[in-house]
Amino acid sequence: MARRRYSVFALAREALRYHAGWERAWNSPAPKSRYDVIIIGAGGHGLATAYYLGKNFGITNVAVLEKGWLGGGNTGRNTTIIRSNYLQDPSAAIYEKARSLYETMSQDLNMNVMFSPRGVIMLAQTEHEVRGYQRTAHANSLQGVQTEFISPARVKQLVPIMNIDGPRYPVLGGLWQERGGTARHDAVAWGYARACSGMGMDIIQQCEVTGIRREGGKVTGVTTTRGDIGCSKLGIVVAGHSGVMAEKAGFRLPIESLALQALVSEPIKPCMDVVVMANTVHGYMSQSDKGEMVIGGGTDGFNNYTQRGSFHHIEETLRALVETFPVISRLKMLRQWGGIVDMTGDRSPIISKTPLGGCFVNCGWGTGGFKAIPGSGWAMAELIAKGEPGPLAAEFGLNRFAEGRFIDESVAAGVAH
Amino acid sequence: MSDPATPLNGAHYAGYVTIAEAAPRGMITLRGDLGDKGFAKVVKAVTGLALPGQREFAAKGDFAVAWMSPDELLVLCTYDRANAVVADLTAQLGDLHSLAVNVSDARALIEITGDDAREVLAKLAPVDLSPGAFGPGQIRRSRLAQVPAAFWMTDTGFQLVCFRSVADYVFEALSTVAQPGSRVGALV
Amino acid sequence: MLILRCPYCGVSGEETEFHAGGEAHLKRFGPGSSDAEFEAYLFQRENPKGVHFERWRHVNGCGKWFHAARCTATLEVFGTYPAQSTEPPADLRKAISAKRPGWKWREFS
Amino acid sequence: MSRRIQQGGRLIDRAQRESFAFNGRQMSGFAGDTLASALLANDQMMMGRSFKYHRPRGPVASGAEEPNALVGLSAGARFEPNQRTTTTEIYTGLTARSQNHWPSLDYDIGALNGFLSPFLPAGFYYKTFMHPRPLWKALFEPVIRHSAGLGKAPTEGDADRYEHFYFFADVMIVGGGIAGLQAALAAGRAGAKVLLIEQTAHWGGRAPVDGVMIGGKPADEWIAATLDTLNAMDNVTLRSRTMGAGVYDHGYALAYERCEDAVPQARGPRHRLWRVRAGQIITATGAIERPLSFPGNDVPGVMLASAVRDYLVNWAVAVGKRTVIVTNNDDAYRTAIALHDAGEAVPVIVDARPDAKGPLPERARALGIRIEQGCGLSGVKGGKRVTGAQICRQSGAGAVIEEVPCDAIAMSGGWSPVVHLWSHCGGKLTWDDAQAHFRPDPSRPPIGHDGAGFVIAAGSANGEMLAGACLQDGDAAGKAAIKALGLKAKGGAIAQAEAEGEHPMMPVWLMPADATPELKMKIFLDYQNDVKLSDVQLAAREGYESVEHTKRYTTLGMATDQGKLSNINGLAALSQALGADIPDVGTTTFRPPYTPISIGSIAGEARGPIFQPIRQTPMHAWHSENGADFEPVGQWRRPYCYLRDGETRADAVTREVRNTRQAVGLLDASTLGKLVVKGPDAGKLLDLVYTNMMSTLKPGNCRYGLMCNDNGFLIDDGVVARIDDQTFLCHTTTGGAERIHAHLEEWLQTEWWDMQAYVANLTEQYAQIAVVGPKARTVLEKLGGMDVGRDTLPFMGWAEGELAGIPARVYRISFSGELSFEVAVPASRGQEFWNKCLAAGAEFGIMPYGTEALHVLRAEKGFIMIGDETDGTVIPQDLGLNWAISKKKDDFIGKRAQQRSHMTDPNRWKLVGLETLDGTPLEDGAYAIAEGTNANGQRKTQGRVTSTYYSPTLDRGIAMGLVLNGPDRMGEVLEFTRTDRPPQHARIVDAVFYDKEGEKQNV
Repeated sequence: MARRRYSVFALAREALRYHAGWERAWNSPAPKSRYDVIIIGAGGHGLATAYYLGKNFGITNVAVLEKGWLGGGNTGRNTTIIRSNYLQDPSAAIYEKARSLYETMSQDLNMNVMFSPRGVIMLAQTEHEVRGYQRTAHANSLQGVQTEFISPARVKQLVPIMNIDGPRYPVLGGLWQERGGTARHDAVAWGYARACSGMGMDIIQQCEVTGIRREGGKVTGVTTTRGDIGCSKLGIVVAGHSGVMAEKAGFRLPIESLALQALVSEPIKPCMDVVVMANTVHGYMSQSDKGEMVIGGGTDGFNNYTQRGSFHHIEETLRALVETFPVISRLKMLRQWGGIVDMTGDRSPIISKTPLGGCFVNCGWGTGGFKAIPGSGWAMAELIAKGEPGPLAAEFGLNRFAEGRFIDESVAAGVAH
Repeated sequence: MSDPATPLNGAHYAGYVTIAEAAPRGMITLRGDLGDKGFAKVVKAVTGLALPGQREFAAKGDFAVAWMSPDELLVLCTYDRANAVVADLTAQLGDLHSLAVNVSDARALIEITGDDAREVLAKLAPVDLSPGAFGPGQIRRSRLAQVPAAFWMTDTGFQLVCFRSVADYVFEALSTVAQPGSRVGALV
Repeated sequence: MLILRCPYCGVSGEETEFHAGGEAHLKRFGPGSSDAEFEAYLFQRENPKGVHFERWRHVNGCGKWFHAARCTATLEVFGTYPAQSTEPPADLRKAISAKRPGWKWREFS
Repeated sequence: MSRRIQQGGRLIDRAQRESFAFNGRQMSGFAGDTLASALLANDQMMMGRSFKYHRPRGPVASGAEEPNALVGLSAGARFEPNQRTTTTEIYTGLTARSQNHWPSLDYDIGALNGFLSPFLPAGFYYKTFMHPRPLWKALFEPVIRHSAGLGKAPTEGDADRYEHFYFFADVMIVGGGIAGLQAALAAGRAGAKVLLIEQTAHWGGRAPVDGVMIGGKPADEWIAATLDTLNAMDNVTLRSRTMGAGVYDHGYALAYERCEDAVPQARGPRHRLWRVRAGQIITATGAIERPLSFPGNDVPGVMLASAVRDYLVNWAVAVGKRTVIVTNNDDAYRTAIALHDAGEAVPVIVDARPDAKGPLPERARALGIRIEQGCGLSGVKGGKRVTGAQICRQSGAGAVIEEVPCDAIAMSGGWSPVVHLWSHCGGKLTWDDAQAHFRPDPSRPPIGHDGAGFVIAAGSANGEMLAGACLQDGDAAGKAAIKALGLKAKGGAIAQAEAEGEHPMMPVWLMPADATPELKMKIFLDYQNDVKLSDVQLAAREGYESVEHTKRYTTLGMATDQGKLSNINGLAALSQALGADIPDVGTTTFRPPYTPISIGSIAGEARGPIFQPIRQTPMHAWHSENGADFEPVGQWRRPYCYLRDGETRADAVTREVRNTRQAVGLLDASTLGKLVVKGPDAGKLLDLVYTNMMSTLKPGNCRYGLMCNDNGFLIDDGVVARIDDQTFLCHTTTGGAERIHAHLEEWLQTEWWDMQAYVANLTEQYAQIAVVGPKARTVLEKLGGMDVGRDTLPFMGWAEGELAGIPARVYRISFSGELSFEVAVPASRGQEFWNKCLAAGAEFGIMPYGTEALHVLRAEKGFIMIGDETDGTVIPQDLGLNWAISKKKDDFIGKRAQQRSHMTDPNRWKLVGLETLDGTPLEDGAYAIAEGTNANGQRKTQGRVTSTYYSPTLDRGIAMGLVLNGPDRMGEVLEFTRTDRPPQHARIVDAVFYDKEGEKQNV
């Protein structure tokens, strides 16, 4: 069951026989009648949860159910930014855990996910933002997150194409995380899927969960378009559709589903080496290895499951970026798309037990899900394995909303992209 | 009293249409129950104009009255009389629950004139400005580029009101899209 | 880019004239309510994939708040009505039932 | 060689020469040429290099679908990378450079990748470059990045401008071919408001090129006549050079008009982005021919048969001297016949079908053109240009039967309707077996705001491949749109079109059918991204079975043409590899835009000075003329300080603070929100929105109030003045004016709609000027007109009257701790009053101060600032503001929230003053360090700095902060973080640093 390793030597060997010898990256079995653990959702978070269940807790009798194709949700639709320069302790902890796991992910999974620690700058363009990011830098220094507040000159040096004395919002500095960056989003899902398969787990695509079976307040399994499947523990990891799945499980979540948009330009030769986020003007941009400028837009204000956002958000974002990076004005938008993100009451995620015994939920990552994938999976696996949250997940329980104990990142003048 | 300092100091731009600050005008926000007979009477008595219907703009002599919302009118009068008209309205409305305030200085009044005035406005406002869809006697509150604005038609084009603090922005935005060589020619 | 009709000024305007205000017909719980009631009021949301009742304000217009019944799966707008109402008008609910038989939304369905 | 021929060329004007430069070489063409046709006329076949292997590439198409022939246009502030030569109209002075090669187009080092291609299959990079770890960022990634990318990045801002245009139509028709024109006729006649757009500069689409006869006359005549008819209709708007870029929800569509691309020196906008709102949208966007998948199908000179025909008929350019045709359908014979009629050599037509005997093949035979049936190509001779075609049996493994010398190959794999716009907003497709393509499924259209479909496909975009049927279908579409709009369709004849019928095509997804693995590695599916048939098969083998997986794994269809040529062929290859039917494998999603559109056009007019509104107070001009160093506060610009010669910002702030404390200062406070609330229930409303009691406030008096949201957090504060029994004037923060106005309206309209209270925002009606300092009263008294004495106008009182002849309302309130008057005058008199204050105050040393001095002054007094002491997580209780929270009220917004366990937790951090031991200021945002670490290994904290300043008055650093049990720990010394330096020690003290008794503001 173990997968043959990927390496330059394997490539050379296969080149001599027209690459006829490559095996499947992941298996595609029919569902068994029951599993110890079922994870609903084969996106990055779901697959990572399964992976760490196996790797950290030796739980491998696991099925990951996916209604469409693995990695086909937000994992394949985001702008691939990875950073952990968050203000609040619980956020910084889980995002930094994720970031550090990204550092070695290619080697851990034996699949090159192209983690590129090229550095992330969050621009400060008002006095208020300067103070906000200085605060974050102080917090990060105590959280073990390597960040620094840098001068406009340093910003310009890192991003020569940036107009730092824009007439409207001159750049007053930036919060710089040198080990932040990007990764190849699809490869993250594929790598986890391949590794899970390697541990004997079943990844079952085209298998939609239509109901959640319960008995005496405990979960007993799921009904799916490919039949009933039993389980003793269930993890719901279906960003964008968390509310819908929660309803099937008989509880409600403090979540609304909104469309978030992104776009890429046509590919050009390298002109920007770092990731830039400009929150005052709501735009962020990086350049993919392929050469496309990858640009993130804003979320709509209304509930939406169509994966189509409203065009004026694209317009606002590009307006801001043309002002910040005048050279992109004559580039062309190649492709725009949308995804459905779930937003919680405090815009921070939920990794929590639920009113239903044996059922755990991981959702609410809003616009910040991709960067969290390994940390989220790590914490969710611990929650499922032990039945109680570990330190990474402790603060992200559902109970915080009743207690008024919020984890609010917006306070640092930052948006959680 | 000295001439009031207007937001744009009488700015004027001649593109393929003309953008210009209008002469100062008295403007009054009048809130109350538009369904109430007494309210209508007072408006008539003070302005000589009947209560406008939904999204209507009516003018007569020095006065104009515009329908802003189900419980709000914009009353226009000569600039110098605004406070007097407010006092008059307030007095006549008496106990009737209502609010009349002078907002003349809180607003900028801009004129867009020329054959292509419609299409210049249509470059910034998400409104159907074709002759069949919008005409004299109507007022439309909407978005002009990035700020709220309201406009109505005159014999020569449009008058537009926006907040005083963004007068420069609105004037510049209109002038930018009114530059020579920018004619669309699709709203005739 | 939605089109919505403001029931107050009669304008059918594009989305950018309006501001979305989230789920409609929430009952406010104040002092004296239980933690559960209060949490539900502030945070628990229907968030259905289907018929949704929501609040909008005609912010670049007459400034009035109103309610819309909209399908979150197709973005079809079934109708709009004044915000001064504690539940969707009967005729609108009937119209929705004709288009979405068996729709459910809180106690109104 | 390719060249211009003597006769023909329906789109060029031989009378008007245009000269341009390609890679520095001067060339010339005719008005009406595209850059591609002009280059071909100059025998410049090779126009670019491919993305991955840097293979030589020439144009394969003649329009928007072109993947290969991309160039960098113009230079400097007008440079544009990746522009298609096939859609670029030439003009004198145009300069173009080919891309993605070094050192030159002909000799490119990157072409080495080609030789390595066996080692670089799809996704090779996922399988290697993993060790040693640091090398990915240091070496592998930079190498990959530099060999990837296409055109160069622009190096300057954009010299051109752009604009938007809102347009409303009953019917928007995309595509000016005969179907679109006929649809416009039908809709126009019925009186609907019609917008018809065409992406090229010419109307009529393919019909004229295909030699279609309409109503017995050449198509061009019918097109001209139809345009006249449409132009005569007031209700119809025609727009060429305007592309339907995207279809969005509720009938919203983007039309991308290229106004000045052809004449870049003109004054107008370069592009105009139409934001169309249409009741019904008809997509008459035509169809795109598919390449055939045979070895060597990417060599320059291999072209779509329709493109070869276009270049010949439209631009009088013969792509080759000897053109071999390879096809699986009848349409390609039109190209053979057209070439033959133009006197060009067509050595052979290679038809994959066992027998070709439709009317078109028969005509070709009659003309004596050789036809090889049941055959295909197993190879193409030549590197940078076709030199020969190798014929084989289609059914076999590719053994070469014959090699035919030629310099061009025209291929046709059948046609695919352009379904992009139909699909953008959720329209579904259905597979047409006979024509082997996806076409719109009319039963599953995009759904509009009313739940009904709002897009109708017409003509070949709807799978109708013959001219006659296109006209019929266009008419039907126009009438269907009319019906959907509830209008009445009018009659009007539909012209009949004659064109030879076509016999069925034969789907050919692989040529030859049993091609060896070696051959498959020479068959290109996606030309720009160098995706080969073998790559798709590899993806399938490795389990990337979803079409989305294959696309992402191989990058098929992800190039700048977005798979217009490659999608169906790739999909077919995938379904063959999976042994599944094409419709079961499904298509990838079509995303806007149809072809790439300039980012500048999306940004529109909003750049430079009008990028965003800059809100200005009535004294804004004076500030900028008097040294104001502005800071953005929301959309406002406020003077941070007023710089004098040689002063630093810090110097200026110190001077302004000292002067205000010692003499008198002047502050432009106009940005503060001013909301009037009037009505019988005004007091009741304010009691609910403020935490403290406002209904008990006496007319003539002022009271400081706090506002929370229903989640309990502090959102705004300000002074409320009671004007009369029923009227209050509420001051908000600068950022609060609109927000709090909306907040009040929201509660009034949606929760307490039975309350009788009206709110109006008077913020901009007044200029508000604070006269602050020991000499403040003296200055006002000098202005004269009102008694501002301590007894007639006591602290926290207000009065109305005239100052210096200007109507004024004077509030005796202080945010600085000094004797202070805030004077509101009509905005139109603000500058006048400001000037009079300066004049009157001159002898007392009056000077203006900015926001930073304002902050320091308030901090010295321990006053909180929304946005500094609050950040959305702070409740009034944290700030020791319990005195401003009424205990008497059963309810106010936020009261219930503040009873939750975490809000009543005694261990919440509370506001205190902080005094560093060494006197230097604490750093902004510094945290107070506690012992030990938490479960996640993070250092524990026990507080943080919320405001920190150098106090000129006390000549030391002062700060406020939130500290665990702070108020009970007075005198304790805490450690605060410092950037790159050891922690700084500060003592917990009372937050009021100056004039604790508050005597000064009371004088």
